[in-house]
Amino acid sequence: GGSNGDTVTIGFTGPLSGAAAYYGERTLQGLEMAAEEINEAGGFEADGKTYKLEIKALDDKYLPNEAAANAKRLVQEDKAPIIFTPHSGGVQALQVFNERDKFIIGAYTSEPGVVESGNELTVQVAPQYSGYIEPFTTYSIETSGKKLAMLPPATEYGKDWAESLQPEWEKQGGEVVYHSAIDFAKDTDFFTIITNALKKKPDVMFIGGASEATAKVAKQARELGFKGGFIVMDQAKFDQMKTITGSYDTFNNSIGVTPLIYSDFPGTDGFLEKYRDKYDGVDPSSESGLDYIALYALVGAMEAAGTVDDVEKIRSHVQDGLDSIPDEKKVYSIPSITKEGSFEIDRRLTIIEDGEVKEYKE
Amino acid sequence: MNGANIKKILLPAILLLSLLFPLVIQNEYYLHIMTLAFIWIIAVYGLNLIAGYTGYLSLAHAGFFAIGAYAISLLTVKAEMNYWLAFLLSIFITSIIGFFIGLIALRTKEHYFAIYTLCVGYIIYLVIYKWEELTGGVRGFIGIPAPPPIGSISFDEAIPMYYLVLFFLIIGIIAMYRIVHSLSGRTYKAIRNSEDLAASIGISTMKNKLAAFVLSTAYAGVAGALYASLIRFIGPDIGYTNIIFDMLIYLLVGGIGTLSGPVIGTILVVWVSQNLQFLQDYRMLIFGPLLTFLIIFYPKGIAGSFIQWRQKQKEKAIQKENAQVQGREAETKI
Amino acid sequence: METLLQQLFNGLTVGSVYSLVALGLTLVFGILHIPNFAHGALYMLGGYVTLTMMTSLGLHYWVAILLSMLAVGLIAVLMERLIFHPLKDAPPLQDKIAAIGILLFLEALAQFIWGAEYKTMPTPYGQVIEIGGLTITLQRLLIVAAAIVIMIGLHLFLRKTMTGSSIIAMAQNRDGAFLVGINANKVAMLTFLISGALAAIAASLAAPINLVSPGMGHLVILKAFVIIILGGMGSIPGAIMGGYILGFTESLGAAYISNDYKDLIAFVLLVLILSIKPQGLFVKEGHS
Amino acid sequence: MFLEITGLTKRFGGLTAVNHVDFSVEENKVNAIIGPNGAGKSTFFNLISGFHPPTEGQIFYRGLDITGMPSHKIADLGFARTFQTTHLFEQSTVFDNVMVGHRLRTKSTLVDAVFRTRRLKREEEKCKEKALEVLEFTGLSHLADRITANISQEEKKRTAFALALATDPSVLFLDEPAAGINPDETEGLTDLIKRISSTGITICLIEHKMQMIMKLADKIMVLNHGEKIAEGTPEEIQNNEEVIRAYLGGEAIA
Amino acid sequence: MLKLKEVHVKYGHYTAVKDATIEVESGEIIVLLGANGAGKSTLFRAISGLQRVASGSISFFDEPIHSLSADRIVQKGIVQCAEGRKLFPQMTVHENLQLGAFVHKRKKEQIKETMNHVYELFPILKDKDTHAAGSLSGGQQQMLAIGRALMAKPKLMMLDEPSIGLAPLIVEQMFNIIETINKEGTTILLAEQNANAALKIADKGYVFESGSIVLSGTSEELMSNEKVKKAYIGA
Ligand SMILES: Nc1ncnc2c1ncn2[C@@H]1O[C@H](COP(=O)(O)OP(=O)(O)OP(=O)(O)O)[C@@H](O)[C@H]1O
Ligand SMILES: Nc1ncnc2c1ncn2[C@@H]1O[C@H](COP(=O)(O)OP(=O)(O)OP(=O)(O)O)[C@@H](O)[C@H]1O
Ligand SMILES: [Mg+2]
Ligand SMILES: [Mg+2]
Repeated sequence: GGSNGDTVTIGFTGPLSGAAAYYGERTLQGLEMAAEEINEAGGFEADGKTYKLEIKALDDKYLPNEAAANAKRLVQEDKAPIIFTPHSGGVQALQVFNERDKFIIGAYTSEPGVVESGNELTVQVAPQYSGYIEPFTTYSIETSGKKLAMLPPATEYGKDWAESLQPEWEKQGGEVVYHSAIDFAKDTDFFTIITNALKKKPDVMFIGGASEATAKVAKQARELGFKGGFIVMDQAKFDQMKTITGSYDTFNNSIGVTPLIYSDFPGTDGFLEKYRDKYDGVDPSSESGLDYIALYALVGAMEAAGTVDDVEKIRSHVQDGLDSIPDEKKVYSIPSITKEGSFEIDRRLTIIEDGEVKEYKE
Repeated sequence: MNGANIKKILLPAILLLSLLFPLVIQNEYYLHIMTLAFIWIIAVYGLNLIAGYTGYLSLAHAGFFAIGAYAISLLTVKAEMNYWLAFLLSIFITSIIGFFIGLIALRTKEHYFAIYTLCVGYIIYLVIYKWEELTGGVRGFIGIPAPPPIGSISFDEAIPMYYLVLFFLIIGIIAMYRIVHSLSGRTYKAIRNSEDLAASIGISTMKNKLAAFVLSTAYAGVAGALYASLIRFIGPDIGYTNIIFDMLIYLLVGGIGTLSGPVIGTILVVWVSQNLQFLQDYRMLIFGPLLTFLIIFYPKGIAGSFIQWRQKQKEKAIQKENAQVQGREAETKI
Repeated sequence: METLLQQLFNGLTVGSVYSLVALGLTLVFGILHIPNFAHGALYMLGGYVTLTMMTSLGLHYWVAILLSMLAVGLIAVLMERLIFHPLKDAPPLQDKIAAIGILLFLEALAQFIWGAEYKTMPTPYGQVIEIGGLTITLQRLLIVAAAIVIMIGLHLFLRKTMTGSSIIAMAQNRDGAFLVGINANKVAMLTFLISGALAAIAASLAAPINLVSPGMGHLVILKAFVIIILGGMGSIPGAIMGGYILGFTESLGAAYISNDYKDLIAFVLLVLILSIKPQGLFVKEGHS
Repeated sequence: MFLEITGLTKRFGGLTAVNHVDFSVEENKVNAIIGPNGAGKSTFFNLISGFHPPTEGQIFYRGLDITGMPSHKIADLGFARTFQTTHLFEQSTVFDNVMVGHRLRTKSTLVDAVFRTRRLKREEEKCKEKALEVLEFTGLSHLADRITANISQEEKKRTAFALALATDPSVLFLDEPAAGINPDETEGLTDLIKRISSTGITICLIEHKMQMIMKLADKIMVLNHGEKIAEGTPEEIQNNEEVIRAYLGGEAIA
Repeated sequence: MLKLKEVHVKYGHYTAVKDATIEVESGEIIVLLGANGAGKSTLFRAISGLQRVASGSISFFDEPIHSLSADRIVQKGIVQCAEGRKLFPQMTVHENLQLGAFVHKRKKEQIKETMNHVYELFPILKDKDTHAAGSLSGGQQQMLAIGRALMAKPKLMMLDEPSIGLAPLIVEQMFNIIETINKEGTTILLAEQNANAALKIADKGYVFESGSIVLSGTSEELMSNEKVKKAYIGA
């Protein structure tokens, strides 16, 4: 790694084309917003020198080899000390050489493996959802019943979720009656799989994925006569799902993560505003928010470490970085980073009852 | 024969260039891209043997590439086998699977073969994608080792890996050169030109097609294994149809059914697409039409068009000769 | 039992979509002997165009579908003129690759215009009908009905009108077609127009029950290829039969074998068939 | 017996292209087959050379039953043929065309190719020599490096001969070798066939050009609608009423 | 009505027809003699616009047609009944005839009449009305091919070896029918190997050898020409 004149390049490699491009772009937007703000505020200071930020984004089509190539390029040509990537394939491909080539990976993935592998220079930005599992389970068993059908999206995030949900569900005396992934990219019709799930008479259904897709599944489940509640994976946002179904009634007795737009963290509103008028009115999603705050944290770390190229040193000051984030920037509140290197987030949960959005108190 | 001269000068030059490349270019990114390109070239040579020389367009080769990659990963990581043993074994496995698939697939012809293999490729992809216990499914496969160090040379360094891959590439090219110019090569071309005629002069088409197919899958296997050892992480995507499309693009741009085609096409396209990076998702907006029009106007690719042009020159020369000969005869008659 | 019925109906729905896509593919193949890999992209475009007409122009579902059929049909014609026509004498590999080139282009284009995220298409026919434990949404009835109507219409067009039969004639004997004064180019364009329109309506009918995205054509087109081999390349009844066979095997396979592996069914089916009959089912006798 | 055909029948769907034909090919002779278009002559060849499996009937070569053998095995036994519509590796040079012709007499495999074994070198030499020899014999040496697609119709016919000869055949099947070439060229081809025959290669010949047949044939069989309607010496055939009616036409004999 | 001037036709490098100059008057029957591969079909393909001429000109009623597309030429009234019949095998006899009238597809009435006429000429076709063309015998297929050509109401009909693979009897019928058609006012251009049969009904003839016209004259002249006898009347 290293610095280049008085601008520091923050690298990004992610899917900017193909099926996952939408997701990739949103993870990138957070970084770009944060960088702009920091630059407008006159950059940041490390070791008495002020630096400006430059985000350099490369498309990796969701492919690990492309990600590796991009990272090499970012390190070689731009001396990027930090490279963000929003998929575990990319992260794992980068972890092969990031310690040798000296750059920090900003990993937007929930895959626990990426930090458990003991990589010294990885910061896991995406929340480890483990904390959601327990309250989700408790609520659903209370309000709907013990039989769970799991229809996660056929993405690694979905699979990870399902796999950590199942033991908790059984621990609390529930029973998983059906488990099969929905592949939104491949399935022509979700009726088939939902029919199979309903055959098992579940009380609760675990669904997730992009909001539109998730809503579709919920809707068709209702059409096929499902009366129980949903556990909605955190990727989907109730507010966006509503636009598909028309009302919240479809999701009665469901629990999910509070959408960014309903969160009440100190920085949320400011962020919403900026984001909306930057991206003509579209609502931001958690990816953007988290990457946004992650960049603040890492810049803070560079300031605290007083260097922009000694990556070990920067990494060891991420906690200081987190502490230094001003309140008005706190889109989420992330009090700490584990010693393995993943952010720990204050989470907010939402339930829907009688067509109303309510906050769920654990 | 100016062709011979071109070869005499060009080949050593290129070889020297590829040998000096890492020393001249200190940029690891360029090295990495080159190394990857070489790996693709190996795979494309495999494709070229069956599609270019034997005339059977196999769309399953991304699948075989993936098989090679996953085989070595499983053997080294799960079975903790010695790397080079695993390397050989993974090539063997790929070829065996190739053998059995070829046995059936090669009974079909033309479009049927193309679509059949397309489906086989997709099956391979789906199996990798769904069979989590074995392949890790979407999560992919972590912790693949680099080739073990030979003496003090460690292959998780970029330069040694570059030379290792280059080594395999050169072997591959020499083997391919010899095959194409051997009786077997002529046999394959005969089959491509007309299977009936080939059969009528006593060539067992099935046996030869199968040999060509299996060897071509072996090439894909080698490429796959090297790929896994370079990137050290693999996901099911490497078996997806996009990859075979990429290979085909490399092959057609360079010139299908030519020896230099795979090298020219792959290196060119890989670098172009790296430099189109800034276009990101718009890349294909330019690349797709580019490809299509290249196909329309240069169906033989770069190498192919060149060879054709030289062939024309030769024909012209010969015809002129004959004309002169006849001319003289005419004079003598008078 | 209920489930079986439900699954059979689901199979019917999916099968209808498959058949429509396969029809367009098989028509083109019959005439020009091109496996048009870009057909999936046409399907995808069909979905997007209809969606845009409805959301941004606020047109009614059916109006939108009609316009989309027209638009995609014209794109298909353009494709024939610009790419396949110039390539008609090129070696067999080239047209395949060219088709792939178009596919990549059109997908990139779609993403450029509409973005990569999943979109959902509203439908005026959301109502749910319950018949003895069998759940049928109006939209699904619509898919099945429309498919059948279209197939009958197409059949009548091809069999009962001169223009239609000129397409079949072309497929059965190219030179013969020339000899009776059929204009090859017109037929080729007409065929692509129809094939594009079929793809568009298939997508527009299916979209409300799933999602619209740049990649939505991938698997559908692969399966369509499986179907036209099942049904014999260029055979119209074959394409329809094949479509429904696949639809049923999939939904039943998902129910009684494994949901995760149901996508394999189509391809395994094909591999088995070609292994037994290398020329595919229903191959015509070699006429002289 | 050299080559014995009994009750040979081929049906394509409804149509019977060859219908219970018995015929014995005489060694070292020129055996001609004539008959109207569509009579089944080419099909008859295709059956013997293993391109179509016969529907009924048997074929014995030196007592060995070769009925339904794959064509490459039959070629291996010493059968060679030319096709009615001259059929060559259009994109390769004349020399390369002829060179593969000797492939079936070689053993070398991929392995030999990769390691350039002595065997491969030896066999390649062998094929080259063979190619040069037959090109010489057919008078094509000067065309060796031409792309086959670009040579004249007559030269293509000769190349087809050369290719067939390169397989070291003991019997050679020629399907309308003189179609599409002018009388002088036909003369030339006739001589070539004579010379081939004189080297002890048995010849089966399909041809519409009567004067050529009459020059060459030792024995003629006439097919019509897949059935043998006559067999015998040229003289017998010329004066056979049915043949005249079915084929030679009206009061043809000049 | 039809004039060919110094027409050359090439397949790639290979010249299949060299410098052909032919003149056809209305109402005539003209025969082209020539062995296999002499270039007869190629010439026909060139006239029908299926094969571009490399050089030279073809004019129909003094209007150049060598650059028109095949369908336009059919509309002008030149219809070919090609070698190998070129029928639509999976279609019924009826459908085949229907399509024969493709260029008149608007004129439903006329189509009916012509079809009935064809059925009068070839009663066998009426019986086979609903059979697939592919299932017919060679002879019947040949009749269907001619019938289909007639459906277009041609001014000039080109028949490429109509006697191919037909029993002698049928060959005779075939030539009679050709004569009838001609009497009804259709000019005939006929390619044949079966020389004496053809010359019997023809007014004029041209002899092709490897692409060039080597001989031409009235059928009597040709009949009595030694070379022709030797080469094309056999023996
Ligand atoms: N593959 C095939 N499928 C169906 N019918 C066929 C096939 N091959 C030949 N035929 C038919 O068999 C009959 C005999 O054909 P064949 O080619 O043997 O005739 P031929 O005697 O060689 O005629 P020519 O002198 O024109 O070459 C013809 O009616 C032909 O249409
Ligand atoms: N599509 C083609 N490509 C290349 N050469 C061709 C093609 N068609 C015909 N030829 C050649 O052109 C020459 C003339 O062929 P053509 O069919 O016109 O002869 P023909 O007089 O009709 O013979 P036949 O009596 O067999 O019908 C032949 O040498 C033939 O080989
Ligand atoms: Mg024949
Ligand atoms: Mg002809």
